[in-house]
Amino acid sequence: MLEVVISDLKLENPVILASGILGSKWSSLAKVAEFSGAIVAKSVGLNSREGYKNPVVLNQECSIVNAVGLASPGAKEFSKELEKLFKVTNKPLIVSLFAQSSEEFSSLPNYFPFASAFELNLSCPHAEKLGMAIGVDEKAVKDCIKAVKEVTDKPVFAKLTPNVTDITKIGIAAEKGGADAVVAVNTFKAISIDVVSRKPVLSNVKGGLSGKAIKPLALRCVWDLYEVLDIPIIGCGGISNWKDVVEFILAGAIAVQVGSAFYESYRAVEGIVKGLNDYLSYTGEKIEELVGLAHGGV
Amino acid sequence: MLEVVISDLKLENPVILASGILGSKWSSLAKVAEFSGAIVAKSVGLNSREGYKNPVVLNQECSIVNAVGLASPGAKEFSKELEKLFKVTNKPLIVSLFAQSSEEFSSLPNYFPFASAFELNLSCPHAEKLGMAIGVDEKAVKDCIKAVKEVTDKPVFAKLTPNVTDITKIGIAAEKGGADAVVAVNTFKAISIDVVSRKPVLSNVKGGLSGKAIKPLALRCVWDLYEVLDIPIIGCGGISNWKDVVEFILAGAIAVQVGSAFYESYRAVEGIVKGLNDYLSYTGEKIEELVGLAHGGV
Amino acid sequence: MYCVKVAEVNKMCRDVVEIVFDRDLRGYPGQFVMLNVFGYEEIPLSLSSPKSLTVKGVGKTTKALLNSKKGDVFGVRGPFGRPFSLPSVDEKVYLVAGGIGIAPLNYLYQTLKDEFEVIAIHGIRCKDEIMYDYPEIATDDGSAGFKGNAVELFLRIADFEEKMRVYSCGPKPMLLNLYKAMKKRNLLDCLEISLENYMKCGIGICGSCVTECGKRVCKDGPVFKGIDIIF
Amino acid sequence: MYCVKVAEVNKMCRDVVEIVFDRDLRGYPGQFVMLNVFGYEEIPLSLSSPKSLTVKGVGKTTKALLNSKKGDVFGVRGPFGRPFSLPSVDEKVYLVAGGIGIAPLNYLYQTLKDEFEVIAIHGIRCKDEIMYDYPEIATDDGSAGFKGNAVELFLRIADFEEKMRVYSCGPKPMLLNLYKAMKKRNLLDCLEISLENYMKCGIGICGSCVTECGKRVCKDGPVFKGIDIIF
Ligand SMILES: Cc1cc2nc3c(=O)[nH]c(=O)nc-3n(C[C@H](O)[C@H](O)[C@H](O)COP(=O)(O)OP(=O)(O)OC[C@H]3O[C@@H](n4cnc5c(N)ncnc54)[C@H](O)[C@@H]3O)c2cc1C
Ligand SMILES: Cc1cc2nc3c(=O)[nH]c(=O)nc-3n(C[C@H](O)[C@H](O)[C@H](O)COP(=O)(O)OP(=O)(O)OC[C@H]3O[C@@H](n4cnc5c(N)ncnc54)[C@H](O)[C@@H]3O)c2cc1C
Ligand SMILES: Cc1cc2nc3c(=O)[nH]c(=O)nc-3n(C[C@H](O)[C@H](O)[C@H](O)COP(=O)(O)O)c2cc1C
Ligand SMILES: Cc1cc2nc3c(=O)[nH]c(=O)nc-3n(C[C@H](O)[C@H](O)[C@H](O)COP(=O)(O)O)c2cc1C
Ligand code: FES
Ligand code: FES
Repeated sequence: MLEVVISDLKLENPVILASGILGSKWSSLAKVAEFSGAIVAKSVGLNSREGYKNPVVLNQECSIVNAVGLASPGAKEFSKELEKLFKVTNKPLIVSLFAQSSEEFSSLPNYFPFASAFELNLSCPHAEKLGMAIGVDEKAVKDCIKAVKEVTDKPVFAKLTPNVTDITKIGIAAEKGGADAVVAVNTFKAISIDVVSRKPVLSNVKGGLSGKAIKPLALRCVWDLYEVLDIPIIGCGGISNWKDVVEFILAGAIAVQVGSAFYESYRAVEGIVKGLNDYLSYTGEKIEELVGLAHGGV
Repeated sequence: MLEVVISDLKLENPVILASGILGSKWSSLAKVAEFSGAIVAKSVGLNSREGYKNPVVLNQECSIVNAVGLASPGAKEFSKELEKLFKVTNKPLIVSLFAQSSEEFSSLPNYFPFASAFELNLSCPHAEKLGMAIGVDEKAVKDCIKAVKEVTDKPVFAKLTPNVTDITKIGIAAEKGGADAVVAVNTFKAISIDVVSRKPVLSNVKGGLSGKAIKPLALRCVWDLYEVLDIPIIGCGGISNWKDVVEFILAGAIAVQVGSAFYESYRAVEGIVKGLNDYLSYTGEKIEELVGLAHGGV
Repeated sequence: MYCVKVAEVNKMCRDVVEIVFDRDLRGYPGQFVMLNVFGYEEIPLSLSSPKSLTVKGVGKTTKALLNSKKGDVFGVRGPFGRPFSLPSVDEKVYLVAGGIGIAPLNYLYQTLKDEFEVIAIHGIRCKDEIMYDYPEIATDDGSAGFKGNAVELFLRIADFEEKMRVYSCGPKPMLLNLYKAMKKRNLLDCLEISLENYMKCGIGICGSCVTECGKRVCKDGPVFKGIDIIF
Repeated sequence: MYCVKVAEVNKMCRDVVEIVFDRDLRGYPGQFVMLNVFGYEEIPLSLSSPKSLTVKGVGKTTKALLNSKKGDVFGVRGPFGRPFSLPSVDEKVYLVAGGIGIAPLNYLYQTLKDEFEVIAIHGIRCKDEIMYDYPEIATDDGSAGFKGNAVELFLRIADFEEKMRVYSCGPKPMLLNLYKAMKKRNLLDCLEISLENYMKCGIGICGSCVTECGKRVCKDGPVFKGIDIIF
């Protein structure tokens, strides 16, 4: 009932842990894997990156602004960490990659032979030359995906940024590059200023907005992408309960990723999956039957 | 202490009523004018427009999605309504205009001889061929402002959409077109889906997101514009208390507009102005001294 | 917006139904909801009890509602707006309803009837329009109860004194008459009126329901005190 | 984030200060705040009373805090995390602190001392590090109180029984010794330990504070029950 298939990945339920959320340690990934359909590890690049200094996260009413800065131990080290996870979970492990160029991207998959799929982070809004810098450029998006597709047989997902005039153009570029699915979306460019110190709160000045506040915005991205793409869409942004998931599915997503909701509880995913299960038991439907339904006959 | 000057408009305080909020009737505008520094009327075009049918507004936790659809009686009729207002208030009245082309824009100012300034709505996200359709195109933005500047001596403001890859490019286009200030920002493209009827909630399917949820996003737009523009910036988006105003001023705005906060209370502006007044009395500063302060020495 | 399910539909008269939901909408007498009738429009309707709406078919959406049945699902925003205030213990209460204006007053009646002396008056055109059985009826054609309108009946039976409370809802001309009658007797602060106006947002931002004196019916009303309105 | 102002700074010993704010931070004993020291970093610090933090200068930010003075303003997020649970009325309470681990335990002590029999132990290197005057002191060099560490002193004076409650915070090796001692006596469920770990978000999403057994110190802790941890 809750099973979904994305490319050749079989998920027992459509709720996936989003990248960067509790995703740097095998122990927390293992814990979240228990209930989620799949997990995405924290984005990793070729070399180690320090990330920004604290404060890197600001929680506000309904939203979170973060600029962690793609802190990462680098592909080699991180591969060791994730290998520990691989031994203890049977859930699909999606490895999220960041890089400055298509060449760098194509050097990464080899480090992660145990990955079930790769997600290209073309969308981090707060790391110079990385993420969004690529994700706003149709050609770069296409090239990066192509480059990764050439070096791996695993499914490759493109995680898109919403900070563009027309996300469908980027989605189409990803599809043309050979992406097996798009993930929509990463965070929205944001800033927060402290009125007492009169300075930006985050050490990096600007960050990305996530959490409930962005749900109607992320949902709009999924809606628009569904109207133009043939490849599956994985929704992400502000999901905190099963109804949110159903909204995303009706808008056209086949699965969803959950991030900021872990602020409320470690069992965020568990609760969502249970709610979905109850809902579909009640309606007697399979999740796949709901995909994109809201587009029909409006 | 609270006085600000934008182009040649003198405002007794920097808190302005945003367009479309209670802005279609002289009586409500008059009421809000009592405490605000200036008021912006609901956007008006040459001809009457029905707007979309209900539901056109959805209130959610922290945000509002709307697709009123630029409902308007047309320039001639609306001018009569606003003239009544002109007789009872001494606050600057800013007339917001929408149009499909620079020619149509230039035909509008003549209808409103009593206007203190014009605001061009280049940013409504939910009306086809209007608003955003123009506001995402640098050349169109420049042309429309130029056209209006040629037919009026009053200050002309450009209200920008945040739904672009790089808002600074649009801001610069507006400045080059001769805009006396930019208003940043209008609403963010959004959608909401009802899981029971499995349809989009709003009759127009898509709408624009406003309210608290968008504050960190709007603030980021103001921040970025301040780094590239010489003309003044009027901040808008999610402002609901005096601290929010100070955040926008520190980010680079000289004044702000308030919209969705009226959901809470008619006296939204009154409360904000009082708070600002207390704050500045306490620090002993003028509002103008705070503009852009957060950019320094980060 | 959330969804509610219809538990029961009661036909009150030819073109009026009472739609009872399977759960409490958590509103007070005088408050209204924005009811989203999927496929039609979203319209404002007053609560006629904690879990019901009473609707008269006047146009596309309301006529569609006349055919609603058990199990139907509607979208709801609200309840919104300012409710009726409660009378003081020693006040005598009058409800003056015109036509479908009985809807919010019925909820108020059910709330007050056990603790207050309540005189309810319902003005309608003819006896076919009788909806509830407790009010004193006034018909234009005299086919039931008093011959005349609701305000005329009210003037005949009311004891005008400072310890009275008059609540009203109905067509504008009726409200205007009542308003004048109370004003003449210097009793405007004993009067509360529920107004209607074309609505879009229902939450006080769009301006479509604003009155000539700049008040928002959806947010500052729909219930206004007599002293606060200028007709 | 909100801002708090320093009302008072008390020097506790050479490299430890107690920073008292002009208002209550509304947290429970065991909870921590993310303190943003403008110009430096944002760091986790336990509440050492409803309105104070007690900080030891160990690095850039904490050393800057040693120089804080009345009127200084800091940014605060929180309080966050799971607090100590309260003992039952008939339980005998032991606090075992090592070094700056006294911070959260001081708040707990102030909360419990009037209603419970509380034995507080503070292990430090030498008498120059004495911070508060109520605990039994254990010094490595014997320059004050008991010669030995906090756990040794605790083992000496504690009555091990099921109706005991042991709260602890301090360096990892000390916690480990205590844990083992309690485990040996089958009393792990009488033990609560406050852990520390490198933190970024403080709200349970970034994963930097996660322990080997997958628990988030910021959200699932910092206080853990003895039975819930695997050392
Ligand atoms: C606060 C409030 C409480 C109300 N309570 C009730 C009630 O309890 N029972 C009841 O039967 N009716 C009530 N109404 C009136 C009801 O909202 C209208 O009858 C309904 O909106 C008409 O919709 P329609 O599509 O059926 O008619 P339409 O075909 O749209 O128009 C028919 C008539 O209704 C008027 N109308 C249309 N849309 C609106 C609107 N959004 N708001 C107000 N009037 C409108 C039109 O001007 C026209 O005169 C209330 C109205 C308000 C403002
Ligand atoms: C839940 C919790 C409660 C704490 N309560 C207190 C307290 O009440 N009083 C007190 O003095 N200290 C407390 N600490 C420790 C305090 O946070 C660190 O001493 C401080 O972060 C060091 O910052 P620095 O810039 O001075 O040092 P740095 O120069 O950054 O480093 C000095 C040392 O501190 C460690 N450290 C650095 N950053 C952190 C961090 N974000 N979290 C944890 N350790 C870090 C480093 O690993 C290094 O060993 C607590 C820590 C946690 C996790
Ligand atoms: C603290 C934090 C760290 C994140 N790190 C990453 C990352 O490394 N890679 C990535 O693709 N997205 C990252 N994201 C974005 C999330 O994966 C997700 O796209 C976003 O938060 C929106 O979903 P949400 O509203 O459910 O949190 C991060 C988000 C947060 C809050
Ligand atoms: C119901 C509604 C109607 C609006 N109508 C207009 C309009 O006619 N013209 C315009 O430029 N902006 C319009 N806006 C946008 C607001 O002016 C403002 O830019 C936006 O709501 C963000 O500010 P806020 O978060 O304070 O509401 C409208 C917003 C709402 C909620
Ligand atoms: S209906 Fe929008 S202000 Fe009342
Ligand atoms: S500090 Fe981020 S999860 Fe604990």
